[in-house]
Amino acid sequence: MTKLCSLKEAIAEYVHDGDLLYAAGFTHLIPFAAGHEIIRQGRRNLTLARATPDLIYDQMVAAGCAKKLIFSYIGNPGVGSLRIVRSELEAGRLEWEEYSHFGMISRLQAGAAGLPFIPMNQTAAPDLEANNPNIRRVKDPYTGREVVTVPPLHPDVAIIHVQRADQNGNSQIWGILGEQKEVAFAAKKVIITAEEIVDESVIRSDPNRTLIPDLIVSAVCCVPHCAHPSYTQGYYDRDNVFYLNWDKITESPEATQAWLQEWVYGVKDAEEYWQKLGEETHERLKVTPAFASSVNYGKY
Amino acid sequence: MTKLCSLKEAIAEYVHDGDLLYAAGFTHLIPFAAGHEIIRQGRRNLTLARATPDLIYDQMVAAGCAKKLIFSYIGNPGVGSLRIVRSELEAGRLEWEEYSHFGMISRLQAGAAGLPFIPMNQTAAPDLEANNPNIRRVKDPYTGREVVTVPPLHPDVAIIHVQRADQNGNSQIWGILGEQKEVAFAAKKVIITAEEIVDESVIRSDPNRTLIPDLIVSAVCCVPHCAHPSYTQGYYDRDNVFYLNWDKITESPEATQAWLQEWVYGVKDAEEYWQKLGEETHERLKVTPAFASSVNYGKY
Amino acid sequence: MEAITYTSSELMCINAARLLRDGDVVFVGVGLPNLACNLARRTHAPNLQMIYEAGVIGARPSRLPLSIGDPTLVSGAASVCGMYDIFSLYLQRGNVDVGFLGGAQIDRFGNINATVIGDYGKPKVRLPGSGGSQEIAAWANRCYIITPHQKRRFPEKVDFTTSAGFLHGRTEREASGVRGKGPLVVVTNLGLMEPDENGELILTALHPGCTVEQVRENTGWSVKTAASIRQTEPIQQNDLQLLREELDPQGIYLKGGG
Amino acid sequence: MEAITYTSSELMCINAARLLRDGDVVFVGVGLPNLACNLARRTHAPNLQMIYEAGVIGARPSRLPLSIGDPTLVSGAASVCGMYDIFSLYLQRGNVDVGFLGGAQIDRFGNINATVIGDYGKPKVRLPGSGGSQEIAAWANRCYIITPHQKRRFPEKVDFTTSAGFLHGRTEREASGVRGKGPLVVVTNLGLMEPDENGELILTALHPGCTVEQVRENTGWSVKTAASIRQTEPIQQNDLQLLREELDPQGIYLKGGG
Repeated sequence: MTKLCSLKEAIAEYVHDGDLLYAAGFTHLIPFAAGHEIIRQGRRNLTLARATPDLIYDQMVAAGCAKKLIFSYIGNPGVGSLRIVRSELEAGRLEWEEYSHFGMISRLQAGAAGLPFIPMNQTAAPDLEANNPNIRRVKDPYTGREVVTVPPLHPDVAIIHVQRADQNGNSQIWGILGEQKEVAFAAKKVIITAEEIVDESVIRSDPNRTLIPDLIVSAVCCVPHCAHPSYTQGYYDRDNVFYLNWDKITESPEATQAWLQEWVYGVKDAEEYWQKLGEETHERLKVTPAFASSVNYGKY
Repeated sequence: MTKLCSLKEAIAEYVHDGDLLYAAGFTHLIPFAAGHEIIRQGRRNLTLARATPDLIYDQMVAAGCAKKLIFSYIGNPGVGSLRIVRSELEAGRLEWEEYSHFGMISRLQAGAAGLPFIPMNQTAAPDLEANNPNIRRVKDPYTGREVVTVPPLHPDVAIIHVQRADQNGNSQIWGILGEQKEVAFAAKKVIITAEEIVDESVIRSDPNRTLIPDLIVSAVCCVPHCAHPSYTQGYYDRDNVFYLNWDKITESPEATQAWLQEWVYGVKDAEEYWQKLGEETHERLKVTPAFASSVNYGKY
Repeated sequence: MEAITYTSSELMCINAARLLRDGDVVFVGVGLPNLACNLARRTHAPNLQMIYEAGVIGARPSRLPLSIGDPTLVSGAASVCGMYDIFSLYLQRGNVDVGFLGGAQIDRFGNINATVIGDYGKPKVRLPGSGGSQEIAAWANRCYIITPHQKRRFPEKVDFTTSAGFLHGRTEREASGVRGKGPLVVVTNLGLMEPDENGELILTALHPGCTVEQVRENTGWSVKTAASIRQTEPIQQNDLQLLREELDPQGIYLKGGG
Repeated sequence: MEAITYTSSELMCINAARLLRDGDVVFVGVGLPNLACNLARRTHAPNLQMIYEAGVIGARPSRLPLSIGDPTLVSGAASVCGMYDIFSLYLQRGNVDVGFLGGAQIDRFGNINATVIGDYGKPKVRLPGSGGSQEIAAWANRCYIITPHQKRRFPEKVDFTTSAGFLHGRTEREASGVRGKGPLVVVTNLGLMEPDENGELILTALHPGCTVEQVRENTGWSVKTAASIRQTEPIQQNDLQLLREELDPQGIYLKGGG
């Protein structure tokens, strides 16, 4: 049963105002094109969850899509602070819920595993726990010592970018895996954006590489270059220049809105956005191929 | 730092009388050659842990290596019962500790994750919990409902067979993964047996395929066909004929001991054992190659 | 036309296959359940998703697997994951529609014993144990049991509850809060038993030529019968052909009276 | 011979590299820690194992990663796993020897604030937050901090404890039962500070040309000094060469006064 549809259709059908959204990807495979489509479709009051909000949520917050942020590190990775998110938080205009990376990922692991909570060992750092009622304690029934707990996170919808998927949604990822698997299984609905849609025989020739199975996928969209300015291992490089530029752009609200006008509202889809980046950028982000050694599964 | 050594050396150095041993592998990649070497070296009073003891532990119990068994399913997979283990248990000559598969694997997951326990949802089946004091309960701090818990399992030594490893112990596995990763991280010492020792460039060309990193590995042994009569995906098939024969052999203690004499004590190592199996068996277990589709990581 | 003949195993296998719906995610065991699933996938349920406790998802076995960890389950599968993931991300999370169960004893309320006959500490007969069944019985949305109809297999009460049916009654299972609906059908060589409103297994259907008396004689409790007992659909030649010629050509699982 | 000149960043980076032992498993951050680790691996610690919170083990970056999730960390790495695994199987399990930490504030007992300046609910300055540091500070066997020596960075008490140092004293950390030994060295542009028996950071070494007065002026509490203050080894030309020509040719992290 094919689940192929356009990203526009997938967002229209599965992302609603007020939803808890998790656009997955730790630095790698961040589905920027999906964030831009959500901005174009004018979604509001979203709760945006990501370990690292990154530029994708800075842009969605700037566009007024967000009511609340759930995160564990708000920065422009390797550059500095996320100016929009930071100023909205400091101004008290954006609600937030905060964890350490491990606390955030443990919430996803609990959600994916169908557990009511996950224990974590103590860290002796008291302040986050004191400020977040979701972080609790339970006594280990074997040693009697207390462990810290977090509850499951079940996003209404997860958006996950992958290198390749078949039309049913069996998806393969390589390179940094971040929290992709946990988010997919924790979420109520999963939208897959893929660099390539391949025949199922490609996927089934290497089942150990399949991180996300079709049975939890709602929609599959073919979106080449979906991750720019983030990257897709083996397909194109991270656009560090853009990450540095964003820091300048967001120094002024006007420049930020102008950027959104030109690069999000001003283009119709990911393809037009990519073409607009131009030859020189395409060249700069090109990757020299380096292939994995062969693996023999055998015919049985 | 190479950790290459012979299987004989690895067993002599890392497996001691009284140890809690976990020879990993769910049907796939069961390190029979290591079990045979342990028998040849006459280890005693071992606590043998495996979700599925399989023939490897039936043989080790028959050889008098074991004091206790920790398991979740004792059968000859697809054939019937494990006659030796079963009769020893019925005769009260072998201690045991029992879980469901999920309980057993959860103990390994807790051990691997460095947690004092792992919660599981209730199953409403009361009897195993009533008979195993390691299975306890704790109240979920969010809903107030009870969840079932198991403590971590930390084997003194884990033996893990893999398709390929580099000399430092970075190991890659494909096909059924069973509990390999969890056992490796849960154990205090890890012995890797590999079908092939490859240059690290082979491993590093596909880091997502590496299930076990060198930093938790104590010894690396090159042992082709280590898994027979179990199998190694892509290298040789499962010897179902032997699994059926074992059911006959173990009908009599004499035949069982005779088999041990001929096939374990009577051979010096895995290579001699494999040669003794003969051409016809080698032919029967041959596998037609079927390769995974290529994956591009890119040069960065 | 001459009468179609078949073994009890073939009869149970085909009737089990009929319980599967297209698109079902099935936690498959070896033996008859594996055959039933493959038969369903080749006939009325082409989108059936077969997953195995070994950590295989969307398997398409090209040969009959002797063991539940056969390499043929992996070659051509959609995905492979570790055992912790298959039991947590799939089963515990609620992604499994159907589980197949079996055991040495199934009692009046569908509770299953696969652990011991006699006392647990000093077993008369030591059975294999739970494996995956304790969790499958609790968390799969629907469970089916395939077993020959014999008195010793259907005692009033199991010696050991390896997997929960309806415990002492439906309300008790419901109170436990487990997500699955429990054993919905027991397929035997005589007919089908299903839980009534109290969770007690009652005779609801007979296979062609089988009688209520046969069922009574071979059940360890005074089995109730449904107000109207259905007759199962006659066995079709094409199903037998698929089983015999493609799925179990050597008759490893189908020859036996099961 | 002419005097060797270097930036404070180069000075801190080289001194941080000296803290690493061959074979150490290091949880690496971007920036100076990444440079320090790569410098150590190219010099006295060829078997240094660099692992990254993104889930990369045994990375061998061939270029300077701007972000902690750069693709160059993956290409040629020994292994890649998910974030839940890197924090549980590696860090929580006790497989990490060294963690590098940084923050806007480090206090007298080595506690770190990377979360907020002012009140948490109404922050004057909202900082990035913990990321991986809360767990690294607790569970890595040894922790090192690299930071320029400035009064505002070294307050008597942090506004918010993002990561535990020695809390209000060594006994309090030990009582908490966390496995790691806590921050063992703070590397600044003036020298090194190390915890005394009470877990209070005291001046134990000065870089060539730096004085106790400079340290006093730039520390937010009346900093104690060790009985005998060591002088750090002079910077070697070959280390500078490696840093400038191979590890950070554009001087992205090294040009700055840090």
